[in-house]
Amino acid sequence: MDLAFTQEEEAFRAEARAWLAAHVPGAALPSLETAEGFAAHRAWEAELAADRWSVVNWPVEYGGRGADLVRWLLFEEEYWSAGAPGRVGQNGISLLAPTLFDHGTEEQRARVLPSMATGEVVWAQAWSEPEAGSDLASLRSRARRTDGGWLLSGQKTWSSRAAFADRAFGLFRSEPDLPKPHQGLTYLMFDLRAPGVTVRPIGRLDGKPAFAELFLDEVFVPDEDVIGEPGQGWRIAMSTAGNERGLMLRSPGRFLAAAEALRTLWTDRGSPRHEEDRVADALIGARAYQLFTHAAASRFLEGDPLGAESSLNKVFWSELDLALHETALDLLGEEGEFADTPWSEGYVFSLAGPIYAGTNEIQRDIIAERLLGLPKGRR
Amino acid sequence: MDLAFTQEEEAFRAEARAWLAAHVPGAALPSLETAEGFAAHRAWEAELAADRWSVVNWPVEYGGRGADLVRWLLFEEEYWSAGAPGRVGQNGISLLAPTLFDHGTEEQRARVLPSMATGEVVWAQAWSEPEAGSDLASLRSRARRTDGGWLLSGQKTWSSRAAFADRAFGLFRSEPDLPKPHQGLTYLMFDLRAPGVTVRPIGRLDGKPAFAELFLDEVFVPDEDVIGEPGQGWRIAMSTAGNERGLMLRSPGRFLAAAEALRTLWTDRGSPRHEEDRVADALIGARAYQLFTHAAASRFLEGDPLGAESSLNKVFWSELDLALHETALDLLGEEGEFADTPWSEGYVFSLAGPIYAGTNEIQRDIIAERLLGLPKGRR
Amino acid sequence: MRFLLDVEQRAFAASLDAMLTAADTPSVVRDWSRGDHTSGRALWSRIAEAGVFSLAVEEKYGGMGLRPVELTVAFIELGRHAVPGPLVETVAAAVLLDGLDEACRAERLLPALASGASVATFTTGRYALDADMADVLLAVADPCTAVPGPPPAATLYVTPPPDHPEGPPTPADRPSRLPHTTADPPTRARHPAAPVPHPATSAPQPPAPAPHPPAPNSPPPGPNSHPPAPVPPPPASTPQPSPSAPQPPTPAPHPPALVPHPSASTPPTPTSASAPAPTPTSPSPTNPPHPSLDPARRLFPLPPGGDPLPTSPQVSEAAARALLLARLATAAQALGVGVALLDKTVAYVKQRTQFGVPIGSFQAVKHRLADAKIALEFARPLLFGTALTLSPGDVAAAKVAACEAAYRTARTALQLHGAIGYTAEYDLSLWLTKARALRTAWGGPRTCRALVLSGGGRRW
Amino acid sequence: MRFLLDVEQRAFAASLDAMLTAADTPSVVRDWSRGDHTSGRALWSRIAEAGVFSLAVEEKYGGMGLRPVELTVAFIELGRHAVPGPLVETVAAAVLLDGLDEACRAERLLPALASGASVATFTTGRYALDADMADVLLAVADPCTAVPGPPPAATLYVTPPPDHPEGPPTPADRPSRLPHTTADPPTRARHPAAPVPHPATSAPQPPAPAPHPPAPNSPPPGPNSHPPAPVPPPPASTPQPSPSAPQPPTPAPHPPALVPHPSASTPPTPTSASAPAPTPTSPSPTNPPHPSLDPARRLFPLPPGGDPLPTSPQVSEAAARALLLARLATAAQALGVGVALLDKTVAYVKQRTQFGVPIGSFQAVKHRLADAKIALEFARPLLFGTALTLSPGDVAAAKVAACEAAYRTARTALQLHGAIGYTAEYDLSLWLTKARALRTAWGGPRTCRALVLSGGGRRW
Repeated sequence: MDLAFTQEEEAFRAEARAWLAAHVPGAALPSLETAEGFAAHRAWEAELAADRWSVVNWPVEYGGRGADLVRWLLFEEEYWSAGAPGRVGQNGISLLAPTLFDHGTEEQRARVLPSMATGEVVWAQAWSEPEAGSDLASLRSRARRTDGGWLLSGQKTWSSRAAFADRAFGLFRSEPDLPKPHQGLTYLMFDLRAPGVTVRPIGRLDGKPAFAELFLDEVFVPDEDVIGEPGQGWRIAMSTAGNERGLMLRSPGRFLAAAEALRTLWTDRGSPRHEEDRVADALIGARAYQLFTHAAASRFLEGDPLGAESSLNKVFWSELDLALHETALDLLGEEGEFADTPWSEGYVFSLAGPIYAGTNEIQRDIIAERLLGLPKGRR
Repeated sequence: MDLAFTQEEEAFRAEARAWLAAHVPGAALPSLETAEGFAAHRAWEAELAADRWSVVNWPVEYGGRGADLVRWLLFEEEYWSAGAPGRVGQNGISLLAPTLFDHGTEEQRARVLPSMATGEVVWAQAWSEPEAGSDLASLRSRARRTDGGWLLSGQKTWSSRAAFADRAFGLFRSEPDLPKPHQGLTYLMFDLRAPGVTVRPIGRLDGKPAFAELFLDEVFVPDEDVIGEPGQGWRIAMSTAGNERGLMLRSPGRFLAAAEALRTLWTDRGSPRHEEDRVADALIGARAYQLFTHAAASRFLEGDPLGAESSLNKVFWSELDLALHETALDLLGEEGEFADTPWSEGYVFSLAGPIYAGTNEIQRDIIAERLLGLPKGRR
Repeated sequence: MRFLLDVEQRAFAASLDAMLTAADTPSVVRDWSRGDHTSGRALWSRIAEAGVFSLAVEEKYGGMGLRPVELTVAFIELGRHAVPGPLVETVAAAVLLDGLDEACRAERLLPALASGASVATFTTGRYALDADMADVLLAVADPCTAVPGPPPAATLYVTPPPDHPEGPPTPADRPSRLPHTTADPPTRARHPAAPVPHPATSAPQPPAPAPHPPAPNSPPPGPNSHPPAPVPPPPASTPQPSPSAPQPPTPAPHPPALVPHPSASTPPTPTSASAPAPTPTSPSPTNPPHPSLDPARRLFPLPPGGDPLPTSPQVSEAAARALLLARLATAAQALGVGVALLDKTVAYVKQRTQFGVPIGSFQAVKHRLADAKIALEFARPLLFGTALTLSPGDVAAAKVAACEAAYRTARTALQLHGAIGYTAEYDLSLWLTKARALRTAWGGPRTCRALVLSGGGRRW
Repeated sequence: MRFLLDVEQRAFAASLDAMLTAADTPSVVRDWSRGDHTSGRALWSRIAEAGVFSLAVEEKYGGMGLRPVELTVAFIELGRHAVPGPLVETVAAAVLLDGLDEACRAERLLPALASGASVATFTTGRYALDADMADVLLAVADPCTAVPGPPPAATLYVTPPPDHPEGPPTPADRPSRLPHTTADPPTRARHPAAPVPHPATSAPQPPAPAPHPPAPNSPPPGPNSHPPAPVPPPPASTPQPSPSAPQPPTPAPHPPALVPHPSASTPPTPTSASAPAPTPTSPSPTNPPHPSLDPARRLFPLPPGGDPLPTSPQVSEAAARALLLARLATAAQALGVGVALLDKTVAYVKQRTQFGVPIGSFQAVKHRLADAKIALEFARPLLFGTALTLSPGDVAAAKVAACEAAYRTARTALQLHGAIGYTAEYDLSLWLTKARALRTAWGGPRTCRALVLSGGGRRW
C-alpha cells in the first residue's frame, strides 16, 4: 500500500503544472452559462488541446496523451489547483467519449473525438424528459426508422450546455411496445442545428441558461450516428456508468482546490472559530474524497470492476460541495447574498449536485439495496 | 394575543417558587434508576404531596389543587428551574391518571389516585411486548375471563419503572380472534407483586435497571381493575393521547432548565465560540418549545382538541434533548466520557427519547400523513 | 395568558392573503427583478391601504401606533406571497424616525411612509436594499455589532437637513398632524428603552380600510418618474467599499449615512451640496448595485455624504429599536416564505409521479417534509412571543429559528421538486432564493445566536 | 501509487478477525467491565502473539519496527470486536519509549510490551485508561495543546528511575537484544522528526506467527495476582484534580508523570519513595477512577509523584509521535466499531418485522443506513492515507472522520434497533458505548479540527 508516484508520474505532474502556470488566464473567465463565457471557455478548450492537455487520458491519435488513471488524477489536481476554468467540453468528454471508446465504431471515433477534444464541437447531453427524471427508463421521445437513418420526435429537457452547444446525444425509444421500459431504446447523436430541432434555453435559479429544453420534430439522424445496436441503448448507456467514467464525473482535484479556497476565505476573514468546524470538515471531506478516489483507481487498475460505490461517491461529493459553498456564503456575511461572486456562482451550481446524475434519494436506495443487501421496498 | 399572567397566577407561581426554594434537596438525589434512588425519589413525592404539590392539576379531593393548564405550566417551570428531582410517579400521573379521569369509575379514582399522589403506590407502564414495538396494536399478551375477573398471561417488556414499582397498567388481548389487531384489547391495572408475576429488571445502556420485562402467568385481576369496557382498551388508551396528556409528557420547564444549565456550563468553560451555535440553539429550542406549548395550551383552553401536533412535539423535544446533552458532553472534553456526572445520566436518558412513546420515524409518518395529507405508503 | 391570534388578527391575515393572491405577486416579482417597479409600486399602495405600514407609525403621524403582533401577522403574509421591495426597511425606517424625536423630520416623512406615498430603505450595514426606487434612504451604524472607532456606533448622518421642508406634504386631512414637540413628547413614553415591553394587550383596531390614502399631490409612483435629486460629492476621506475587491476580514467601518435618494415624492430642492446629480433612476456610477441571489433584491453600496446627526443616547436607542423591528419583520417574512415553500412542495409531491406512484408516498420524501413542518411550526410561536416581548434575545432567537426553518424548507423544496425547482422560470424559485437572502439580511445566524447567548441567564 | 492493502495485509486482518471471533470478545468485555481482567489478559496475550504490539516496537527491542499501516489494519479489527483494554495506550507507550532514546529503559520495557507480557497505559491528559491493570503508566503533557506554564509542555516524569533493573526480564532467546546505545542509534534515523514519512513501501513481513511468546518467568496475568507496589506519597504541592468538583473552564495543568503502577510483571522493588502501598488491585483511594459511558473503560486520575525527565526536544518529539500513533490507532478502532455497528444493524433490520414487513424495507431505515455506509467508507481511505503520511493534519482528519462516522453509525444503530439496542445486556451496547467514548479519547473533534486547520495551506 502506498501513495507514492513514480518519477515519470511526477515528471508528468510537473509538466502539467508548468504549462498551467504559463497558460491559465489571470482573471476568471465570464460565466460558462452565458454566451460570452461559453465562447471564452471554448477558446480555452482549444488552447488546452493545442498542447494536448484537453483530454490527457485519450489515445494520442484523438488528441490525448494516453495517460493512465493515475496521471489523469494528477493532471486534475494540478488543473484545479491552478485555478483553471471550468470545462465546457465536460459532457462530451466524460459521458459520450467513454461510450464511443467502448461501443462506437472506428469511423465514429475518428469523426467525433478530435473535434470534441479541441472544443470545436461542444456536446450537450439529452437524457431527461419531462416525465422521466429519476425514473429515467420511462422515456417517451421516439426514434422512427426511415431510409438510411432515424427520425427523432419528442421533447428532452434539462439538457445541460444545450443553450450554446453544437450537438447532443441521448436515448430514444425505437421499439415502443416492448414489455419493460428500458427495452427498445437506441443511443443516438444528433445536431442541435438540424432541421426540426428547437432549443429553448432554461434559466437556472440565478437566471443563467445552464440548460435547455429540446423540441424534436422529425429530426433526421443518419445511421452512422447510432451508437451500438439499435434497441440496445439502455445497456450501452449503463455499461460505462460503472467504469472509470464514474470516477471522472467530478474529479477530486476540484474539491481539494475548492476546500483550499474556503480555507483561504476563512483565514482572510480572521479565522473565526465559530466556523472552524465547517471549514475543517470541508478540508477533511476533500481529502477523503481524494483518497477514496485513489483507492478506487487502484482497484480499477488491478482489474476490479467499479460498481455501486459510484453511488457512495455521488452522495458524498454533492453534499460536500453544497456544504462547502454554504459555509463560504456564511463567511461572506451580508455579502453572502450577492449573486455576482464566484462563491455564489459555485453555490448555485452546487445546489444542483444532489439532484442531477441520479438524485441522492435514488443513490441511497441503491446503496441500501445493492451494497447493504436490504430488501427492496416500494421506496 | 398575550403572554401575561393574572395576579392570581403570579401569586400561585410565587407560592410554588417559595415552597420549592425551601424544600428542594441541596444535593442531587441518587439516580432514580437504582433501588436507593428510587426510595429517595418516593420520599420526595411524599414531601411534595404533603403540601399538595405533587399533582397540582388534579382535583383537591384526590390530593391536587385543581390548577388549570396555565398554572400547571407555571408550576413546571418553577419546579425544574429550582433543580428539583425527577418524578418517580410520572408514569402514573401523566399516563394512567388522565385515563382514570376520563374512563375510570368513581370507585377506581378514589382507590387509585390518592396513593398515586403521595408516591405510596408507584405505577409502571406495561405497553410494549417483544414483537409489538412501533406496531403496538399487535399485542399478544392475553386476558382470559374468569370468575370475578381476568387472568393475564404473556410477556411485557420495556416496562419503565417496573424494576422497583408497585403496580402496572397496560393493554391485554381479551378477544383474540377479531379481524383487526386493535380490536378486543382490554385496559387493566395489576399488582406487580401478585402471584404469577415475574419482574426481570433490564439494564439500560449504562447498566441501570430503568425498565423491566414482566412475565405473567395466569395473574388474577379483579373486575374492579378493568378500566372502561372490556374490549375497548385501544380506544380508551388512545383517547387521552391527544388531550393535554400530550402536553404534559415532557414539560417545557424541564428543557428551559436544561438549556440554562447548558449555558452555565458553556460559560464556566470559558464561553468557547466554537460551541456557540449549539448552545444558542438549545436555548432557542427550549424557548420555542415553551411558546409552542403555551400556544397549544391556549388552543386547548378555548376548547380546540389537540391532535396530531403531539407528533410535532415528540420529535422536537426528543431531538432537542439529545442535541442539548451531546453539546454538554462535548463541552466537558475528555470528561464527557465519564458516566458519573449528571450530564451523562441525562445523555443516556436522552438517547431513549427518539425511541420511546412512538419512534420518531412513526411520528414523522404521522405528521406527513395526517398533518400534511401525503398519501400513505408502505413506509 | 392567551397566546393565540384573535379573530381580528386572523381576519387581517386572511384579507391580506386574499388581496395578495389576487395581485398575482409572482408577476410583480418578475417585473421588479427586471427593474420595472410599476406593478410593485401599485401593489405597495394596496399594502399600505391595507394598513401594513401604519402598524409601524405613531398615531400622531397618521399611523396606528407600533403594533408588533400585527406587523408579524402582516409580514408572514408578505413572505408567503414573496412580495418584493424594501418592506422591512420601510417599517424599520418609520420606527427609527419616530424614535429620533425630531418632530420636524418625522412629520415630513412618516405620514407618507404610512400612506405608502413614500418608500424608504434603511440599513445598518454597508448596503441598502432597492435604493434605486426608495424615496428615502436611511443608514446608521449597527448599534449592536459596530466595531469601536470612527464612525462611532451611534453616529447618524442625515440629509437633507432636518429643517428643510422638502418631505412629501402631509395630507391636509391628517387629523394627527401635531405641532413640533422637541422635548420628550408623550408618545416617547411608549418606548422609553430597548427592550420595551409590549404596551397593549387589548385587541387592535381592525386594520382596514387604510387610514392613509396616498398624498394627493404625490406624483404617481413609477420607475421613470423620479426627478433628479442632488447627491453631495464624495468626500475624499470617506472610504468606499469596493464591490470587486475582497472584503476585509473584520467588520468594515460602516459609513453611516441618512441620505435622501432620487425621489418621486421629494421635490428636487437644492441642498448645501452641489455635486452633479446622478441619473434619476439608476444608482451613482461609482456605486453599482449588487444583484442578490434573490433576483427581486438589489443591494446598493451607500452613496457618499449624507447628513450626520450628533451621537446621542436617543439616536442609539432609536436605532436599536429599528433594528429589532427590522429583524422581527424579516423573521416573519422568512416564516411566510417557508410556509409557502412547504405548501407548494406538498402539493407537488402529491401529483408528481415516478415509478408509477406519487413521490409523496415515498417515506424519505415524507420525512423531509415532516422535518420542514416541525421546524416551521416551532418557529411560529417564537415569532409571536418575540412580538410581545421585543427583547433583543427573543428577536434574535426568532430570526434564527424562522430563517433556518425557511432555508431548510427551501432546500427540501428544491430537492423534492428536482430539476424543475432549479429553474428561474418556475415560480418556486422566487421563494427559494428569498429564503436564502433573508437568512443573512438584518443579522445572519451567527450574529443572532451570539445575541441569544449574550442575553445573560434569565428566566423566560 | 497502489493504494490498496496487499494480500498479506488482508490475510493479517482475516486471521485477527478469525481469532477474535473465536475468542467471544463480548464475554471478555463483560468480564473486563466487572473488573475481572483474567479473560482479557488471556486475549491480550493472543493479540500479542498475533504480532499486534510488535508493530509498534523497533526490531532491536523485539518488534518488527513501526508499521502504521499494519497497526491500522489491526486496530480496525480490534474495534470491530470491541476488544477491551489499553490497546491504543500500549502502542503509544511503545512509540514514546522508543523515541526517548534511552536504551536502558527501552530495553527493560519494550520487549515485554511487544510480547504482551506487560501492559502499558499512557495519557497526555489527566486520566489514564485502565490504570488498575496496567503494568506501566506513562503520562506526558500533550505536546500540542498543553497550556504554557508549569509543568512545561514537554516535561516528562519517570518512575522508577531508568537505572532500576526492575522491568520484566527479556526472554533469554531474544535475538534482537542489543547493548545500550546511548547516542543516536541507527534506528533513530527512521523517525527523525514529526511528521515522518512512512519509511517502508515494501510489503511487511507476515505478522504471524508471533515472534514474542510471553516471557516465561512472568507471573500469570489476573486481577488478583498483583502484588503490592510502592507509590510515592503525594507531595503537598501537587494539585490533584478533584473528581467531584466542577472542572475549571480552561485546560487544567496536566500533571505529567511517568510512573509505574502496581504491577503483575514488575517485582515490588522499593524505590526512593516510602509511602504506604495501596491495595494492589484497586486504585489509590485518593484517586478513585471514573466509570466511562463505555463500561469497559475506567479512567484513573494520575497518581502523585513519578519520575520526571528533563525537558528536551527529543522528549517533545517522542511525545508528539506517540500522540500521533495513539490518535491513528483510536481512529482505526473507531472505524472498526462503526463497521461492526453497521453490520449488526443491517442484519437486524433484515429480520426484525413490524407492520408485517422487515423494517429494512422502509426507505427511512435504508437511507439512514446508507448514510452510515457513506460516512464509514470515506473515513477508511483517510485512515490508510494517514498511516502512510503520519502528518499531524492527516491524523487529525482521520480521527474526526472515523470517530464521527462511528458515532453517527451508533446513533443509527440504536435508533433502528429501538429499545433492545438501549439495553446493556444486548451485545450491541458494547459497541454503541465505545463509539461515544472513542470520540473524545485522544483528542476530541474540536481539537482535531483545529489541527486540520492549523496545517497551513498545502497541497495534499
